[in-house]
Amino acid sequence: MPRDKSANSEAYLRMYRQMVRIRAFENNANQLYLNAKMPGLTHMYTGQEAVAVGICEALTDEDRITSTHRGHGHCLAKGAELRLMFCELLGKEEGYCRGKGGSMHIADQAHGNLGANAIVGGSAGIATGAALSAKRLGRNYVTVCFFGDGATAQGLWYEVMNMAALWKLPVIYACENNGYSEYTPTDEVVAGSLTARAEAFGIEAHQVDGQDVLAVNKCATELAERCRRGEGPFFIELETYRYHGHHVGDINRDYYRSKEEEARWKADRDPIDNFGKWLQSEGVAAKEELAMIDSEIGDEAAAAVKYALAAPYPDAVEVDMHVFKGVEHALPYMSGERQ
Amino acid sequence: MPRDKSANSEAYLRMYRQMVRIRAFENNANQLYLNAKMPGLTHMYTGQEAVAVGICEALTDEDRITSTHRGHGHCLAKGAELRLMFCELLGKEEGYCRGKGGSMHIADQAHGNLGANAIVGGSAGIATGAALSAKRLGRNYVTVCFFGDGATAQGLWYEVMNMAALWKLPVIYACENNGYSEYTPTDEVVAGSLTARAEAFGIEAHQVDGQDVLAVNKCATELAERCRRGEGPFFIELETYRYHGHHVGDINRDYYRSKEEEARWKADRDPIDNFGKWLQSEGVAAKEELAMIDSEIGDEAAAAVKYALAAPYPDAVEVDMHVFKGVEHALPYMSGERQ
Amino acid sequence: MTRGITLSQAVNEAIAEEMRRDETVILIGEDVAEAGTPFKVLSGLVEEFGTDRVIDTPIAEPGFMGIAVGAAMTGLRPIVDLMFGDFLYLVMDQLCNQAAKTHYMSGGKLSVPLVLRTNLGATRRSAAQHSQSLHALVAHIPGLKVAMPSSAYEAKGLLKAAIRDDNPVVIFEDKLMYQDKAPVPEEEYLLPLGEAAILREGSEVTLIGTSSMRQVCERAAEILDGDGIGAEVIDPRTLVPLDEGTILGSVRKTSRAIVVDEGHQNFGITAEIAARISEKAFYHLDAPVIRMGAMDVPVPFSPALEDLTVPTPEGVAANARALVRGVPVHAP
Amino acid sequence: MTRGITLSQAVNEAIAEEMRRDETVILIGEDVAEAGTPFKVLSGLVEEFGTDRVIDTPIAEPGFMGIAVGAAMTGLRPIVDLMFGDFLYLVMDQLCNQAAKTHYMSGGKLSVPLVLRTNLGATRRSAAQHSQSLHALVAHIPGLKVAMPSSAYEAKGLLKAAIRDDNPVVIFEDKLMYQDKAPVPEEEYLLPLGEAAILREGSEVTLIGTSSMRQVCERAAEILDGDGIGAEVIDPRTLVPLDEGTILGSVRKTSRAIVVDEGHQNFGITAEIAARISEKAFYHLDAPVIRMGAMDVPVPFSPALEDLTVPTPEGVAANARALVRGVPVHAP
Ligand SMILES: Cc1ncc(C[n+]2csc(CCOP(=O)(O)OP(=O)(O)O)c2C)c(N)n1
Ligand SMILES: Cc1ncc(C[n+]2csc(CCOP(=O)(O)OP(=O)(O)O)c2C)c(N)n1
Ligand SMILES: [Mg+2]
Ligand SMILES: [Mg+2]
Repeated sequence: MPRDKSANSEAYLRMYRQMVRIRAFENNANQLYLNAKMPGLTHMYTGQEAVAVGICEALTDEDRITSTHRGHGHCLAKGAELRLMFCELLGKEEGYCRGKGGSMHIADQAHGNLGANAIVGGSAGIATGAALSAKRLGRNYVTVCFFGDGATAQGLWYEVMNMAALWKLPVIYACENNGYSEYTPTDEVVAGSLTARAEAFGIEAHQVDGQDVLAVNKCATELAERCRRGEGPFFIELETYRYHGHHVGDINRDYYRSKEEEARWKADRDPIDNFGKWLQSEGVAAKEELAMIDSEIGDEAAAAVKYALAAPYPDAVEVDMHVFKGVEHALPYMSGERQ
Repeated sequence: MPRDKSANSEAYLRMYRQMVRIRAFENNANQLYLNAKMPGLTHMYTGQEAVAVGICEALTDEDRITSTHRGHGHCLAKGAELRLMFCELLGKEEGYCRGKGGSMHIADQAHGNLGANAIVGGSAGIATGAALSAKRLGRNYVTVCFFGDGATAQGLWYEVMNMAALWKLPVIYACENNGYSEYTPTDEVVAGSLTARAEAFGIEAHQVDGQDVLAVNKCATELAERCRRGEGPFFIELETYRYHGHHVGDINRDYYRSKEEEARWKADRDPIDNFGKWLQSEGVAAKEELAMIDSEIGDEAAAAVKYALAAPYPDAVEVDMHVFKGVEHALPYMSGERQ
Repeated sequence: MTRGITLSQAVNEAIAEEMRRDETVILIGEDVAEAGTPFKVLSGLVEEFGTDRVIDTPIAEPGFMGIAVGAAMTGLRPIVDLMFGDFLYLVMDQLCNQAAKTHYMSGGKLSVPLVLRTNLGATRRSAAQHSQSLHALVAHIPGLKVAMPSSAYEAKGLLKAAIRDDNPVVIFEDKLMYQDKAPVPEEEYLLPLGEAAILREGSEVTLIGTSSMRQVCERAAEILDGDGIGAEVIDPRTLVPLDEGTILGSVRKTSRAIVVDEGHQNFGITAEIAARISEKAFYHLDAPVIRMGAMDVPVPFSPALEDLTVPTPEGVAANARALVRGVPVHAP
Repeated sequence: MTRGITLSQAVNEAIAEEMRRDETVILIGEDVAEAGTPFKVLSGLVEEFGTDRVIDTPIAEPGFMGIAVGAAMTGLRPIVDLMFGDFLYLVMDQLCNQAAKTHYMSGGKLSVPLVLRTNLGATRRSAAQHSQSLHALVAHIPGLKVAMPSSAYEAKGLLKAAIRDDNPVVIFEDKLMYQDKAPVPEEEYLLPLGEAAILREGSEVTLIGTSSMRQVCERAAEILDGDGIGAEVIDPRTLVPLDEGTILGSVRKTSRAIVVDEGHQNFGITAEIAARISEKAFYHLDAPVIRMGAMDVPVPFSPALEDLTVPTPEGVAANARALVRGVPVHAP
């Protein structure tokens, strides 16, 4: 992490902006859902912004990430544009996945996002494989695998940790422990200790306050550097919190967590509020400047929504395109029609 | 483990007998293979006898085990008869699985053996489920899950350890670390520490010399008792060695382990030899008595082989029986013929 | 006496009745207890039966599937809840290498009485990993029974039969039908596995539809009625066992058949049913058997594309019309 | 110039040639390096290409399959070695939810150029968990290509094409054929995925056999020759894509067909091929299409039982004879 405050104002403000951008995206997405303008449902990243931003600001465009069902934040933090993200969310042709992926598979592939994943824990192998490529091809990029506390229950992660450790791969497993998997508190489904699980494979493990974007960024920057020097893999457990329900329709959730708990996190540990206050107290930005950023991004998001709502759906002929690379239309191809 | 030497002579001699019985079974099985009288191939338990016997002598007939591709030893130690085992090995109707299972699925189900398994690590869930039944049904049995060092690479084990720990199930995970998985030394495929992996889930872990039948038996007896008192699950790593190749055809194995290493284990750490010497030095049995046991069991095994060779194969009509419980013949049933 | 209840209620009732009847029946899966699953199908069960019998698991499908297999081998009768049919891939080893083969490999000595409840169905805008209909995979594996309830009535009767069955049974519910109501008797009833239902009689074409495609076939039959074409509608109800007799009897009468299913068409279950008809009713057929499965593409998210991938009543009716009128139909 | 080499050598040559040609090709799996797999198919490759490119893994099929998917998305072209086809169940999620769908779900932006090499085939006395032929499972999943080499010649040509393909391709080798020799050109060649081979011409019945069942069909054709019956033998070579044209062309000529495969018959690939023939060559067929798959039971260990579960040349010939002579055949 950069040391010199004034020289780093720009970096700080970029982090602030990115967090605000994620929140604006999610607020609009939620609204689209409530207005029945979004197909299907979605999982809000609101509350966890410091994790995605703190980590992705430590990465270059060359670096790779894998993301989750709660992936809008990762996607934006890694460099995606609001407009093309809203297009994807609405199933429009201009979306990052041409409308074929939607919320759970959203990814700005050009910025190194290897995909959100609707299989909990399903990307642990993909991230580790990307790290294997880096090592084999002599490329210097790092891969970050984002996943939730609930995903630590999946055996796949243990299998790939073993290989990552044996082969010293440049991969960082970043567990966003937001205290819940769906409607279940983490301690009901996690025995023992998450950091000990990584350490048992000889993987260095860290715990970080996931609401403190600078702490996250510092840890990620150091570990990414060490990965590049061949000291990987690493594990980070980031304590964080999701403000909304598990998904947009998860409204009555008193049976698994209290309104008081939610209120406390929002009041005391909001990553954007707290970072904003710090920026002011350190003299990096005045209150008005931050308000200006907020409103600029608000406008940007509103315009992006408008754009996406008006954008066209993919044409019907696209339905059997992109099944196979190098094959225009899959259906005739699969019946043996020569290409 | 019983304390009083003389009062426990019987138990000691039973352990000795059981180890000798396993070795005799395997020597005969190997010979059947070499004489092309055994269909398929098989994995010899020779060298690891103290593990199966030390553990199974700590169990009652009510207690359950799950076994592996290297499962003859577990099966005999849990109470199976030589004759019906050879019948199974040769695909005969009288075999424990009516010839349908063979070496890799051999099990004396009536003595609590839930099956050998040809999927490495595949029985971790079954063992844990048997423990769940014990708890739910208020039964006092313990389940031991046998598996090799190589099986610790499978994610399933981590998934079920988590649940066993959360639910405090009476299951003992017994890892027979014989130094190799197939043709690969364990340290090339295991990062970190096996005991730490169990401990990370809050599971108490033990390391025992798997060539010392009394040490194994002591540990297993204590942990089984504690399981019955609700203190499970537990993990035991047992250091051991297989004398033969990975399977009967694995003859030229210098490229992965040296003849010297093999010779050293056989000379210094043979579980039967060393226990036999201890029995003599403690005055439990004279050399001649042990030799008598050896030859009795040798005769028993030879007779069992002879019996099995002469036993009939299952009738052709059996081929579609036992596909579904309660359905005599599966083929007409699957096409909708009423039962 | 019947009353209209939803498919979700039917499932809930079936489980509650069987859990009352037999103490060894347990429920196991992710968020099955207090939450009653994301689809709320199991709401209320934990209140009646407690967390000892309604067991929330971590997100570890292979793990809890394996645990269920072991539990079934040792005296429990687990009902495994697999939240989405797409997660079947994760439990295939425990289901197909272990549960399906244990009875056979043990020469009949061990058995695995368990039910795997999961779902199928697209057009929910859930994209490629939450929309698959994967019943063909398990129907192929000897040792598994496979049921496909097509309404609340079947859902309850088949599930109760499955819970009492001594073998592993996989049940696919259509997740889009959970709120659909159908008449269900007040009294207890079971539907035996392996008996197809003739839902509507007709003499010119047989429409065979599984799960929600039964409803598609019924609507197609209504459309065809308007054209003066009499369509017979059959719901196989179970794929394993498959009530071949009822299907063949109908086709031998109508001489024409269309098989409709929401799994991918290629190497899917329409192939098996069509192949059996084509072989065993060969001399009765006046026209080729037409297959209509889901399009052979991963399920796309965009509504503009997703809706193209699933058979519709109009499509079925159009194919039936062509068949009856003797117009050559070569692709669905 | 051709010479006779074993299927095992053919696979080894294909991999060696492609690894020389393209530095991004890597091999990954259990005991693939020094041991060269239990079947010794890969012997010598680690000596030439080193452990950086011939990578031994722990026994973690889901894990190394997932790693291969990620590696394929980022510039490598992994050849995954899955020691037994029975372990497919373990990798289904990474193969079918991830590899098969990535290109589509990303709107064509990401791709997964990998080959999964595995095997099939019973009668090796390896019992139910080491003898399965599970190609039907993956053939059903859009986004995967599936190849079934039937001799050393196909094994080499199809594997080379698969390695160069930009999509996930699953190849099933028959583990009982590794030592079987066939003529293979000295010169480099590739066999395009999606082209069936007509191995023998005949006018009275078409025998379609995949993998080793091609040999069974060829031997059946010889038997039939003795009866004066001319059988045409077709090897589809790949299931996805399936060269429908060649198959239909033959059946339109012979008017009769038998489809033979070593996967379980029920809901297996004989159903798809038979259903397509029955539908698309309907007006040309003189008799029902007969399907002969492996028996629908878990593979038994005992030789006395196992040998009953797989189609034989005599069985194929008997069915063909009945077809040609117009004797009704209702079951294989
Ligand atoms: C393999 C699999 N099992 C279950 C689900 C259903 N599911 C979606 S999100 C989720 C909870 C994930 O919890 P966590 O990993 O902590 O991530 P969070 O939602 O808290 O971000 C579950 C169970 C799934 N998508 N994939
Ligand atoms: C899932 C699976 N992967 C691979 C194999 C092939 N295989 C059989 S035994 C074995 C090695 C097992 O090693 P370990 O667990 O240490 O047991 P050991 O053979 O040493 O007793 C392997 C890789 C298998 N049977 N199942
Ligand atoms: Mg969480
Ligand atoms: Mg070992």
